[in-house]
Amino acid sequence: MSAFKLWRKIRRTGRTAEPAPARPNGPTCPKAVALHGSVQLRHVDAGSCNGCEIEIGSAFGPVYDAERYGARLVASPRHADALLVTGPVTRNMAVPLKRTFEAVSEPRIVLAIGDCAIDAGEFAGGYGVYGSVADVVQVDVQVPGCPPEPAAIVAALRGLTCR
Amino acid sequence: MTDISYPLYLDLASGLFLLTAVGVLWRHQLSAMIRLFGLQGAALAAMVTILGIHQHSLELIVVAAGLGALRAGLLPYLARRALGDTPAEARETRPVVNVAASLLAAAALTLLAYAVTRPLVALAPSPATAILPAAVAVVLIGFFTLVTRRRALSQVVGFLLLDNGITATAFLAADGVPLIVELGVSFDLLLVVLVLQVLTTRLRTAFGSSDLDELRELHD
Amino acid sequence: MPAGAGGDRGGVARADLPVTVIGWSLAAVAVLAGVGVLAALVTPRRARPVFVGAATAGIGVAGLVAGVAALSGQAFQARLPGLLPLVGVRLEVDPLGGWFVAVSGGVLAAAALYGIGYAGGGHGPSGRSTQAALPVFAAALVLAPAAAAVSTLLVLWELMALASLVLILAEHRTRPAVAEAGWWYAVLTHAGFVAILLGLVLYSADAGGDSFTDLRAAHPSPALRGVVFVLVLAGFGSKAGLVPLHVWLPRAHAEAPSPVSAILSAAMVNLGAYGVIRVGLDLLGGGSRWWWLLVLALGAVSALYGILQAAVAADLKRLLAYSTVENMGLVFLGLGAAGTFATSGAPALAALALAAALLHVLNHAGFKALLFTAAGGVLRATGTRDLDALGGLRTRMPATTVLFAVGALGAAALPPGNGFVSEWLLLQSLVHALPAGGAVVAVAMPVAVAVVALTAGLAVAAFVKALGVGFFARPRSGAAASARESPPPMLAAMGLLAAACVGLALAPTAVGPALSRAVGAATHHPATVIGGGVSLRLAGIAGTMSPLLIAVAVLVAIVVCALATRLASGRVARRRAVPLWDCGAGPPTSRMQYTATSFAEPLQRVFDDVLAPETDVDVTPHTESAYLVARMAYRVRVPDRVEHALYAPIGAAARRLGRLGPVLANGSVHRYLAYGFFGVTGLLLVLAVTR
Amino acid sequence: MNGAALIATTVQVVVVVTGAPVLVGLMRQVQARLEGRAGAGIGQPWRDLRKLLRRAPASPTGTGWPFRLAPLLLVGTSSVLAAVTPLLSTASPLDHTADLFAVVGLLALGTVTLALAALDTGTAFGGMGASREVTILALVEPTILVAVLALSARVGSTNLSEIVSTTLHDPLRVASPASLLAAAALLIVVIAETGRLPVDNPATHLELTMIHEAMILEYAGRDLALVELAAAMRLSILLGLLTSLFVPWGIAGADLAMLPLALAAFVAKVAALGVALGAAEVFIAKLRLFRVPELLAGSFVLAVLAVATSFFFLA
Repeated sequence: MSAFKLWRKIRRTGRTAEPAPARPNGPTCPKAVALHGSVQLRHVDAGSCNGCEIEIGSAFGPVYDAERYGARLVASPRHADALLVTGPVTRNMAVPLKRTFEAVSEPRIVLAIGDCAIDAGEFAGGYGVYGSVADVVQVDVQVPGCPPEPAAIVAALRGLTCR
Repeated sequence: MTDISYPLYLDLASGLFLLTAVGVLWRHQLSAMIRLFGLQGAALAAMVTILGIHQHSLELIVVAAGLGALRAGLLPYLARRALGDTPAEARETRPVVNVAASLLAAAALTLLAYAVTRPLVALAPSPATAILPAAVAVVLIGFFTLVTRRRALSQVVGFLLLDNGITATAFLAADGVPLIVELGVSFDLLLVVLVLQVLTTRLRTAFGSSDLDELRELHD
Repeated sequence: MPAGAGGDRGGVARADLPVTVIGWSLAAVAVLAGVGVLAALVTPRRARPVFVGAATAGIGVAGLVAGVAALSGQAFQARLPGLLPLVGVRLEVDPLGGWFVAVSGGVLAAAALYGIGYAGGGHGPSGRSTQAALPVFAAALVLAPAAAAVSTLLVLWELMALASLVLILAEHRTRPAVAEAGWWYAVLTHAGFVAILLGLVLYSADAGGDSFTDLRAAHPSPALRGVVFVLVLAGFGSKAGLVPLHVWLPRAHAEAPSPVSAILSAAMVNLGAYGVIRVGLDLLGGGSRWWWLLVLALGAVSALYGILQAAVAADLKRLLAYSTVENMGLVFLGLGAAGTFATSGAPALAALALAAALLHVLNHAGFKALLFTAAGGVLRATGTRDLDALGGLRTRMPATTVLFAVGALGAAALPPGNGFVSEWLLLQSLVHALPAGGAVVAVAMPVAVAVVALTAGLAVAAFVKALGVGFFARPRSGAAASARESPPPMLAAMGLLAAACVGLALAPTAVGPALSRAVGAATHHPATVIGGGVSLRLAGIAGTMSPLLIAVAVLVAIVVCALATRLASGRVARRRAVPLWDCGAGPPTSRMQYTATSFAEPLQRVFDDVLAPETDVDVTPHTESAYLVARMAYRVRVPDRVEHALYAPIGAAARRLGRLGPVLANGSVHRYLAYGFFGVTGLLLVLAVTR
Repeated sequence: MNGAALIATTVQVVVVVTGAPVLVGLMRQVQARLEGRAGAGIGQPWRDLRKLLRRAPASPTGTGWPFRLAPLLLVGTSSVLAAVTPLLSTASPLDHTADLFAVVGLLALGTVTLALAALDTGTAFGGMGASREVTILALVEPTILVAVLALSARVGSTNLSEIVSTTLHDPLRVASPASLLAAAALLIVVIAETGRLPVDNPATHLELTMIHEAMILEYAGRDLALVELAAAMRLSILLGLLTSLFVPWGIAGADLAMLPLALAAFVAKVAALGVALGAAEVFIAKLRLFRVPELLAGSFVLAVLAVATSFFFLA
C-alpha cells in the first residue's frame, strides 16, 4: 500500500529541480581542465558548526541538484578529485585533513566552503583552532558566506565541471 | 478460451496459488500475510472459473464467484479488522522456525506433495489433475504455518491457507463439490474468524498482545 | 633400477607370474619397501630421511608406472601361494584398480620428495620406527587396490592402518593433541576394519571362495547382499571420512607431519571410495536402489558438513582436512548417483556420474596434496597453523603463495581450476537425470544439485579465507613476519603437483580414455564416457565445455584490456605508491585487519543452527568502579557437533562398561584359572550338545 | 558461418563494453527523475570513466599482485562472458567453450578476485566487504544452479545457445510456470550478484553498510575505472542473459542481415529491464545484512518450485 502512496506523491510532486542558470564559460581553476564535466568530491568537516554541512546537503538535494552538473560525493578520497573542506581547522583535524589531502591522487583541487574555512572566521584565534584551511593545504577555490548559499556552492562546482 | 491455452491459464493460476502460500511464510508483516491470503483467494476463484468455463458448467462459475467474494473479499476484510492497528500486533516477530528455515521447509513440502500425488495424477492425467500437487502443497504449507507461527492471526491465516488448499484439491480431484458442502465449510470458517476476532480483542485488552504462548496463563 | 632384484624376488611364483611392466613394477614396490625399512633401521639419523624418502619415492614411481600400464590396457594377474599361509596372495590390476594405484603412486612420489626437504633442519619425523613405517605404508597403499582376494585385501588394509597410525603418532612427544588424534584414528579405523571384515567374510563364506572371481560368480540372497553392502559401506566410509564417521579425520590429518597429511588426505581416503566401487558395483553388481540413495545421502551430508566446518575453521590444516571430508562427500555423492542411475536403467548417465566421481578423486588428490604440502611449508617456516596469526606470506614466501593459490583455485571449483572440471561433470550427470528416472530421482536430483552448488559456494568462501587471510595482507604475528621460503626439494615437489593440477585443469580430455576404461571395468559396460579434444564432450549429452579455451580467452581479454587502458590513459597517470587510506587517523596496524574468525563470522551466523558455535565474553571491570571496563575477552569456537552429540554418549557407555573390569579381575590367580577352566568345559559342553 | 558468427560476437563485446556505463547512467537518470531531480544525463558514467582513466592509479603500502591484477581480471572475465552469452546471436563460435555452469563459474571468479584484492589491502573495510561478498556468493550459488537445472531439464542441454533457440521455437514455454518461477528466482539472484538494492546499496557513503563499495575503497584512477566498468558490464550481461533466456525474440542466428534488428531488440529489452529495476529501487530500502539470507532462501524456494513444475508438468 505504502508503495502506492509513494507513487501518488511522486506523481503529484513532479520535478522540483529549479531550472539551471547560465552555463559558466571555462573552468575557474587551471587544474579543473582535465575533469571534462565530472568531479568526484570528498567532504571533510574540519571543525565546522554544521551550518555549511546543511547548505552542502541542500546543494545536492532535489531543488539545487548539483549532481546534474556532474558533481558527486564519494566515500573515499581515493575516488575523489576534489575536497570540500568546511569549518575552521581545529587542532585535532589538522593532521587528518593533511592525510586526506595526500590520499587524493594528483591533480587535487581543494574547495574551502564558508568563511570559517577561508579565514577561521568567528573562531579565529580560538584556543582549539589551528587556523584556516589554507594554513594546512593549498586552497584552489573559495566559497565565502556564513553559511554560503547552496546556489554559491553549486556555482563553484559548475566552475569545475564547466556544465 | 481455446483448448490449447486452457492448461496454460490453469497452470498460471495454480502457480499464483502456490506462490502466495510461500509468500505468507516469507513475510513478517501480518498485514502483508492477509493481503497475500486475499490474493490466493482470487487465484482460487480464477482457477475454479477456468474449470467452469472449460466444463461449460454455470454452477461452477457461480461457486467461483461466491468463493471469490468470500475468500478474496470478506475473510481478508475480517482478518484485517481483527488485526486492528496496534503496532505490537503488526509483525510476526520470532516464529518458532525462522523464516529462512521455513522457506526451505516449504520447498521440501512441495517436493513431497509432488512425489505423493504422482499416482493420483497418473490415474486420470488431465490439465486439471496435473496441478493437483500445487493444491496439496498449499495444504501442507498451510499446516506448517499453523504449527510454526506464534501470533493468533498468522495462525488463522495458516488455517485459511489449509482450507484453500483443501477446496482446490476438491475442485481439481473431483469435478467440483456440492455447493452446500462448500457453503457449510465457508460458514464455519467465518465463525472461526469471528470468534478469533473477539478472542484477540479480549486478549489485547487483557494482556496487550496476542502471543499464543501467553494463553497458558489463563489456566492459573 | 632395482627391477632386476625384483626379478629374483618374484621368483617365488615365476610359474604363473607373467613378466609384464605391471609385474616388474609391483615387484619393485615390494623390494623397495624392504630396502626402505632396512635403510630406516641402519642409516644414521641425519641421512635417514634421504634414503627412506628415495625408497618411498621409488615406490610411488613404480606404482604410477603400474597404474598407467593397467590404464593403457595391460592386464595383470598373479598368485603367490607361498607368501601368505593357508590362502596365499592374489594380485590383479584392472583399469579400476589401476586408476587408484596410479593416483596413490603419484601422490606418494611427490610427498616423498617433499619429505626429504621437509626433514632437513630437524623438522619432521626422523625417528627409526616412524621412518620404517613410511615405506611400509606406501607399499600397502599402492598394493591394496591390486588385491584380488578378500584375505589379501584385508591383510594389506590392516598393514596400511597400522603403518599410518605409527606415522600419525610421529610427533606425540612434542604435542599432546597428537596422542588424542591417534587414539581417535585407531578406534575408528579398527571399527571400520571389523565392519569390512564381517561384511567380506560373510560374502565369501556364502560364495565359497575368497578370490574376487569367486565372489563375482556367487549369487547371494538379496538380504545378505544388503547386509554385506551396509557393513562394507560403514567400513570403507570410515576410511573415507564420511559423516558421522569422519571424527578422526580433522584431528589426524591436522596433527600428522605435513608430508604424511598429504598422503593421508590425497591417497589413503580414496581407498574408501575404491572399496565401495569394487564391492558395490563390481562384485555385488549394482544391487538395489536404496543402497545408492543411502550412499548419495551420506555423500551429500558429508559434503555440506565438511565444507561448513572448513568455512569457519581458523586452523589451516584443520580447514584442509575438513575440505577433504567435503570432497570425499562429493565423490560418494557421485557414486550414489551412478548407482541410482544404474539401478533405474540409465547406464550412460551412470557411467558419466561414475566418471565424474573417479575424476574428482584424481583432481582432489592433485590439489589436496599440493595444498597440504604448501601448508606444511608455512608451518615449517612460521611454526603456526593458526590463520589468525598468519598473513603477509606473499612477500616472504612468494613461490609457496603462488603454488597454494593454484591449489586453492582447484579446491574452490572455479574455472579454470581442476576441481571445476570434475564438479562440472558431476552436475551434468545430475542435471540430465531429471527425465531419466521416476519420482525418487526427480526429488533427489534437485536436492543433490543444490547440495553441490552450496558446497561449491562455501568452498569458495573457505579458500578465499585461507588464501586471502593466510597469505595476503600484512603479517599478524612476528612468526609470520620472519617466515622464510621453503627449501628447493619441497618447492620442486609442490611444483610437480601444481603442474599436474594445471594439466588436469586445462586438458582433462587427456585422461579421457583411461577414465573410460576404469569406468568400464567397474560397470562391466565398456564405453567411452568423455571425449573430445580441446573441448570436453560427453557421451549422449549435448553439454560441452572447454577449460583450455576459457583460460586462453580470459588471458587474451586481460592482455587486450591492459593495452587498451594504456592507450586510453594517455601519457599521464604513472602508478604511485601511497600509504593505506586510514580515514585520516594514523596508519592502521596489522591488528586492525580482518582475521579468519571475523571473515567467517557472517557465515557462522547464517548457519548458526547447524554449527552451534560456543561464544563466551568475560568482562573484567575496573577496581574502583564496576561500570568501567578494564578488559574484555571474546572467545568463539565451533566444536565438531557430531562428535559431541554422537560420540560422547558412546564414550560414557564404554566407561561404564569398563568399571566392570575390577569386579571381574580382582587379581586372584585362582579366579583367572577358573575363567579358563569354565570356558573350556563350557565349550566342550556346547560341542557335545550340538554334535 | 564462422566469419559472420565471429563478427556477431565482436559486436556483442563492443556493445556490452560501450553500452554498460550508459545502462548505469540510464538507471541513475530514472531514479533522479523519480526523486524530482534533473539528473546528470545518461552519459555521466562515461564522463566519470574517461576522467578516471586519465588519473593516476595508486598502489597502497603492502599491496601486491593480487591488488594490481584484480581490475584487469574483472574486466577480462566480464568480456569473456560478454562473448560467450548469446545476447545478439546464438551462433557464437565460443558457444562450445562455456555452458551455463561455466558462465556461473566465471562470474564467481570475478567476484573472488575482487574479494582477494580487498583482503590484500589489509584494511578493516576491505576485509569486511570481502567477507560479506563471499557470504552472499555462497548463498546465491544454489539458487542459480537449481534454476539452471529447471531451464536445461527440458532442453536436455546446459549450452546457452541451445536453450535460447529452443525457447525461440516454442514461445508458449516462456509463459509456463516453470520458466516464470525460474525467471523470478534468477532476477533476485541477479540483484544480489550485482549488488543492487535491497541487498546492497551502490550509492552508500556509510562504510559499515557497504558490501561491494567497501572492497574498492583503496582503488584510484585507472584501476577504479576498470572496476567500475567491470561492475557495469556484469550488470548489463546478467540483465541481457535474463532477457535472452526468457524473452529471446529478436536474437539473430548466423546471418548478419538480422544483426541490426537483434541489436535494436537487445538494447530495447535491456533498457526496459534496467528502467524497471531503477524505478523499483526508488520504492525499496536496503535489507539488514542478516535478513538477506531470508531473501535468498526465498529465491531458492522459487528455483526448487521451478524444477518441480518443470519436471512434473512434463507428465
